[in-house]
Amino acid sequence: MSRALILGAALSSVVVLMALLSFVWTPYDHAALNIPEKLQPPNAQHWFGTDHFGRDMFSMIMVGARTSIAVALVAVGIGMALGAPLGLAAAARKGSWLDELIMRGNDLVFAFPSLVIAILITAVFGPGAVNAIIAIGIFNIPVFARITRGAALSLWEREFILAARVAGKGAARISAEHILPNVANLLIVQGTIQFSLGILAEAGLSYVGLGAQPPTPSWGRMLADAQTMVSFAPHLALIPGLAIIVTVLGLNLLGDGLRDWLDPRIRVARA
Amino acid sequence: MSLLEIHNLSLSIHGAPVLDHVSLSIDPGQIVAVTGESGSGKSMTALAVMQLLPAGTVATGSVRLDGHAVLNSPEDEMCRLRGAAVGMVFQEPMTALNPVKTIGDQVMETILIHKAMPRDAARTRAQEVLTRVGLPPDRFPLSRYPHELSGGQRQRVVIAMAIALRPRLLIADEPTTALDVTTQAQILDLLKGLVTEYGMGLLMITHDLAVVADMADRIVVMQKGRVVETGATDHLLRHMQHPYTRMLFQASGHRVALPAPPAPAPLLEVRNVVRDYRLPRTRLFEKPVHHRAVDHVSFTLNRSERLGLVGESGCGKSTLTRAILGLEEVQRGQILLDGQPVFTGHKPNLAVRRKMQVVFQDPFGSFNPRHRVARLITEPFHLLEAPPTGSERQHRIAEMLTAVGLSPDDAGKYIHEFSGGQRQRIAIARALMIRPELILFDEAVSALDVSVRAQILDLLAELCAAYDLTYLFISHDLSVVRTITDRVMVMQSGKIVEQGETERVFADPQHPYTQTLIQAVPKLPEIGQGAA
Amino acid sequence: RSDITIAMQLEPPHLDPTSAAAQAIDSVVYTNVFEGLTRFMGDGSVVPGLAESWEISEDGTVYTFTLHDGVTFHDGTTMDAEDVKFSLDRATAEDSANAQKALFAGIESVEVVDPLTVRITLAEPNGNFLFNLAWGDAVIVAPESIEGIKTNPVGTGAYKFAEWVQGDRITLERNPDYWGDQPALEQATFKFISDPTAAFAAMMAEDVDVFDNFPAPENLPQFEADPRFQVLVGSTEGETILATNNKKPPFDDVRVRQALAHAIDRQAIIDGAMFGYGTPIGTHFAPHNPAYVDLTGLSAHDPDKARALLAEAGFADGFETTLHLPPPSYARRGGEIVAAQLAEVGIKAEIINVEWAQWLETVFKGKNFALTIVSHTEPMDIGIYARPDYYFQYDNPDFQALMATLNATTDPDERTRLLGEAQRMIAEDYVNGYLFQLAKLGVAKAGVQGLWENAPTAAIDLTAISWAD
Amino acid sequence: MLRYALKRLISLALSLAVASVVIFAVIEVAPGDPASFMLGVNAQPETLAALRAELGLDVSRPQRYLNWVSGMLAGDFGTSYTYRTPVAQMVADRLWVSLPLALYALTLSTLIAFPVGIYAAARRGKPGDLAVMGATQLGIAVPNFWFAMMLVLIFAINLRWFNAGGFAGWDNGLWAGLHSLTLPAIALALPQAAILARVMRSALLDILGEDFMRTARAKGLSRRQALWRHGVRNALIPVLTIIGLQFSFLLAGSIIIEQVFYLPGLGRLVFQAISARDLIVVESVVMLLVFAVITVNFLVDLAYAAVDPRLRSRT
Ligand SMILES: Nc1ncnc2c1ncn2[C@@H]1O[C@H](COP(=O)(O)OP(=O)(O)OP(=O)(O)O)[C@@H](O)[C@H]1O
Ligand SMILES: Nc1ncnc2c1ncn2[C@@H]1O[C@H](COP(=O)(O)OP(=O)(O)OP(=O)(O)O)[C@@H](O)[C@H]1O
Ligand SMILES: [Mg+2]
Ligand SMILES: [Mg+2]
Ligand code: NI
Repeated sequence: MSRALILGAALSSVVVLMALLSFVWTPYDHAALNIPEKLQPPNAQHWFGTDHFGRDMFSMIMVGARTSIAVALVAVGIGMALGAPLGLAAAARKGSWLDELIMRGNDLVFAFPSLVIAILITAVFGPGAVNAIIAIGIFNIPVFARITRGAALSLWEREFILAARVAGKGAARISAEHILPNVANLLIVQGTIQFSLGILAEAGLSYVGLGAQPPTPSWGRMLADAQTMVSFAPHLALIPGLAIIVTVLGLNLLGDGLRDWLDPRIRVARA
Repeated sequence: MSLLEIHNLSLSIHGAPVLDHVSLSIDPGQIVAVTGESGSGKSMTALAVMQLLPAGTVATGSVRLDGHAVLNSPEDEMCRLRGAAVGMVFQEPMTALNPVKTIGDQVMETILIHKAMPRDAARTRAQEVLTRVGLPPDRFPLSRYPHELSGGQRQRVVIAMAIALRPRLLIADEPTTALDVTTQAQILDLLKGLVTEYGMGLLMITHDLAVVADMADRIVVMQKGRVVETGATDHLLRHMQHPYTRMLFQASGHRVALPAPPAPAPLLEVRNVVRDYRLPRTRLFEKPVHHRAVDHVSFTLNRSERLGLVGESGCGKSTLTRAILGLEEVQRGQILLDGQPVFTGHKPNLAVRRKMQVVFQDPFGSFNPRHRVARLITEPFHLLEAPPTGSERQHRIAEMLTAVGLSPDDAGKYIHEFSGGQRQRIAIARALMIRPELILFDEAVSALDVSVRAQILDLLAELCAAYDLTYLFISHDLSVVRTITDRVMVMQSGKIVEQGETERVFADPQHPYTQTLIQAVPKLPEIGQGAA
Repeated sequence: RSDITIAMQLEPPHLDPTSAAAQAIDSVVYTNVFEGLTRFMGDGSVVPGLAESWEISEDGTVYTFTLHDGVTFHDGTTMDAEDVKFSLDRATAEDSANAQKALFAGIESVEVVDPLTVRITLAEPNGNFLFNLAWGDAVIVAPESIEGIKTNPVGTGAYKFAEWVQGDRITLERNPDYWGDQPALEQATFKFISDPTAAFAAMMAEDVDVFDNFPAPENLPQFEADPRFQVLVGSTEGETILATNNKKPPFDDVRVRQALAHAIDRQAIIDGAMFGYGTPIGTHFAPHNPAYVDLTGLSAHDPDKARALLAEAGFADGFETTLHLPPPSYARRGGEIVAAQLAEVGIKAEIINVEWAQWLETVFKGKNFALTIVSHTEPMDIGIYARPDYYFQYDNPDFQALMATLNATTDPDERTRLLGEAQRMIAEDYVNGYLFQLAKLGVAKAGVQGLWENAPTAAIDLTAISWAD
Repeated sequence: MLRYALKRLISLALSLAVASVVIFAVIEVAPGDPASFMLGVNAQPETLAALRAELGLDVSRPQRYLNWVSGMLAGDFGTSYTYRTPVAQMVADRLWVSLPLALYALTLSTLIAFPVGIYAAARRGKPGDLAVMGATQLGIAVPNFWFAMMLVLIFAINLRWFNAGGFAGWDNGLWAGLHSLTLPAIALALPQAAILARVMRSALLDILGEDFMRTARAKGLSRRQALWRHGVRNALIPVLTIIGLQFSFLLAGSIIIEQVFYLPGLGRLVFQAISARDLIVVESVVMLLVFAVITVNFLVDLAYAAVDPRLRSRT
């Protein structure tokens, strides 16, 4: 196991544990306003200080982790659940109209500037965590479809697939029995990377006010709220920023580490 | 003084010993062949001379090249030697050339990097050497890209690069393994010619003993990182001392005894089969162009008969296999097994598929790495209406593993725990699992070492006796086909050009193509110790 | 220096003040490019503009205006009574695109007496008429240049339109042929910076000289502490309210509305959302207006009372509702605080952030809302409570009658009394939650003089601005 | 080659057609009537109807779609609801900010990423490589808007080396224009450079394992010569893909950065137009961005052919 894997796993699990812990315990009520105590720098009572409404930043970061993780995880889940079968189907029917349809559909989604569309979707259907998930999820579908298809195509050339065909198995069965387990590693690794991209995307959407809505804390929105106050209360921007960086860094290291650990040969697209 | 003098060279990579006190020498104008099994350290010896060893290598001993001590030379000194004093040709011509540079640039680079002559002169020299290797500039301009050449032609470019500055020593690491027999013969001729013409020393690495015997002045036999025997070719062939050398030579000319074929009773009938591949259109609205991979092929395979199919790479052998298996539909003709078509109404006929199994070439790629042996070899049960379960199933697995020379305990292992030869045994066990009436072997022994190959051929012969096998054995290796089949067909560009009793075809080829093919095969001299 | 760069939050969609509600248009062109018969001054008073003087008939229905002589439009054509008639007729026409048609509702006819005299006849007396004519929507435009007014405004003002780089800035240049006194500045650039962070950064980096209405109150202490800058805190006409849908249960019950009012802690909202800038209000009326009555005591922060009122109304366990918040930070931040305060008395308000367009569609037009926070920035707009179809749907015949009386009254003292009564009536009915009067927060370089401190209307009066030496 | 280009061109046109339908459909369901937004809270119904007719909002949806598409084909993107100027004109103006910004950022990111990636690949496993890889991991993890905020805080507010935002305009000279685009370009470029450097490095490492690199060494090229002469150009193929993707990202994804630096670019235009329900502008700009992305991908495909002769001759 590489250092990257250990460091990545450590950072990611700290964030995940924090998010889980927030369900049962936070130092303060993350939503409780205490305006007289606003804008305190980090101190013994408030480890990460307080925000402009006097809320405890540490509690908000903990609960915010929950939001980030939930949004990114579900979005990646959607992408994988829809993308992988599409990729498998396209590979199984390589060159057919189905393949063509799926790939062109992919190209089309790729051709949309993702952020603009995410903004459009949330602007049209209203801001909120669910729409953010959908907006991020849609752009995950082609990523998984493409990577699954690519890996599956090379697997279909392998002789063990030919052997399975000789054993009379159909495309669906072969895809499930032989292809899927062999692309699983790849999907896990790509999933980790997409997860981290999802966290960034959620932060971006929340930052422009289209992600999770108040009073649900969200790192991106904390940054947006902090914007005008960085010059006199820098902790408001530094802390959520670092939370995002640590999480994304942890997940990326985890993904890279997993890739090297699971199979040094697989290649992951990062775009 | 020798041109190359390797003395007591030992190597370890990340602590693992690879070479153990290797010594050998080459004189100008001499061809020294290094042979031995895969992994015996042949390539590492060559790379040590070039000082292109992988990272983490520790070398002791001495390597003197043309008077220079190579082992401790600084890198820039080596850069001056490489290409100028010593040239090298690698095994794989398809990947040895940079795909994005023209062949002219790549040949000229050798010259220019050593500042041996100005650009114009370098261009002329590049044209000269390319002409010398049989790629005259009027037919193969310098502006060609590697992908515009065939494998043999690319190998010539690689050779041209290596000899552009007339190095005193040429190292060729398996230069013909990736080529088919006819091309191989041409390249070997070219190398021999260059040696006499330029007075170069040639260090030739090959595992093909016939090639060795045919070309080398001296032979070096390696095993597990050590030189086990060395000597002048004639002498060594006649007085082999080391048991390993003997085993190696015997395995190369390995012959098996097949049971006599029974009276002809047709099992597989292939009638006028045509298989076209649609090529990508070159222009938008033109008619699609087709490539005919199998061209009106007809033959009959009798029950309990062992039929061979030979032909060079790309002539359509695998395509025919897939058609017989009913994996792909053919454009014309009929394939009948036991009188029933393998393909009905655009769908493979599973009732017929049940009677056939196949063994593929690649022992590494034919198994799903994520399944255990038991699951792997029982996969064909899927074809049966009532596959055996429980103890019946366990019993079949144990029986088959034993039959191919493995232990029933191996059923619980994963495929990566087996060697190449063992994997091929597992592949055969899988093919035999449902007791098919016909087995197709597509290059089933081509990827194996000679000694392992001999074992597998023995196994096949045993199985023929025990299970009364009928098979179609596909190979580009004529010597293998000669020993393992009763009848043989010769295929060229999708057509069967000749077929008949194996011995008759080999002894008295009728078709010119068959004749070239057989002539091109390097022959191992009869050593006289008698084949097993 | 004789030029200035003034930043404002919103970019005008176009430059015709007579066919859109966007205040940003007025900010750029009001009194600078276009002038009306009357005009506002920085203190909110109405003074003569293009009209030199006027006479009002005994019964208060006929106004006769005498225009300044020698006034020309920027294209060289003269401004005369025909132009006034054209402008007012255009505003009152059937298919008029004027956003404030109500201002002109009482006009029966506009007659040209002679080139410098216009007579306007009203259907009934209107004590507000001169005030109405001072609005940006009532400026005088020329028929010759009306076609291109949206992108190339041609007015009579001291400044001519020079350039518009959309998304970035508009430049005005001094009009050498101006009929009045020549202003100090030769050129003025309006830059559009909507993002509060960017606003702060631009000010700090001295990219701009003046920020008309600085969007981030939290940054003001920094400007105050910095000798390079001056901060101008004034008042606006913006009553910020927690608007309540009076027709939507349970808000149709006055006890529930009263509970809302007592649940809210105004000072916390002013401190938390506006960083202390803003004046608490207890009714829908601007505190700087002489007729203002302080009624904040009617809705003092008292959560226990709020809970008791809710229990009385049958919501002992509280209830769930929604809170629509338009983009400005007074609404977004204030909304978060209001939601938290309501939660304390058991009302769970789900926050729904909306863009202005959506707010207009769902809240204002669709009346499909429960609670929203918005600032009513029109001057003297208590009249909206007399419109039962107005979005908060307050339907009180007594109030409507009161307003009718007010409109017909011209006596100032009587008007003050009636206005006080009106204020009390809507406060006691707890029509909306009255939060605070929006402050006007101007930031400028230390040397800039003559900026309006208050905002009786959206305007940046360039003619008054100059640099100290 | 020609066939290849033609085929890509056809699929390009098809993608655009589908994209236009999708965009139109998504925007049509957006709540909020542009006309009532423009007229504000006190608008009279008849005024509203007049304006709706003027804006062409009174016809059926399919008709509106056809009007829009046929207009675009003729180069007429319609007239902005709010600004009342031709959308084409507005977009063209904004493009003069967004396009140079994207190019500037792309150039920066390439200029940073190439040497860094090559340096790291050449020193694989050594401290230099590890340091670079650590830094790029960090670079990827940093949200660019946060980075932008920090840049403004440090370089514009504290050090006052750059303007905090706004665009000086090209009229004031190339230098003034570039100067005002520098901070935004850095904010956009650094995270992208981190990705690109990693791609460059891994592509090079893949190439280093290729047989032809060994052949080159056997000719007498030093490690460095082999890397430059034979490695870099081959590594360009995967790198080009990423550059293509990044360009689209930079062009479209600078919305937030343009917002932070209040640049009058396309991104801000979309944002403003969305909040003002200026549907025609939103539709046209998004369509334009999609067009840009698709075109860039097309160009990248053609660039492959320039780099890789194998594609060139695939007739
Ligand atoms: N890069 C490497 N790292 C570690 N071990 C290596 C490396 N390359 C080769 N070896 C080991 O060195 C030994 C000798 O390898 P070498 O390539 O010289 O064999 P060979 O005789 O050329 O075999 P073949 O006929 O398959 O080419 C083998 O055991 C191999 O596993
Ligand atoms: N799917 C395919 N599409 C197009 N052409 C194909 C396809 N598969 C094979 N071919 C072509 O058909 C011809 C015959 O191929 P095939 O694989 O049968 O050759 P082979 O005799 O088995 O060669 P080898 O000895 O290399 O395995 C080749 O020219 C090949 O390029
Ligand atoms: Mg070797
Ligand atoms: Mg084959
Ligand atoms: Ni002897």
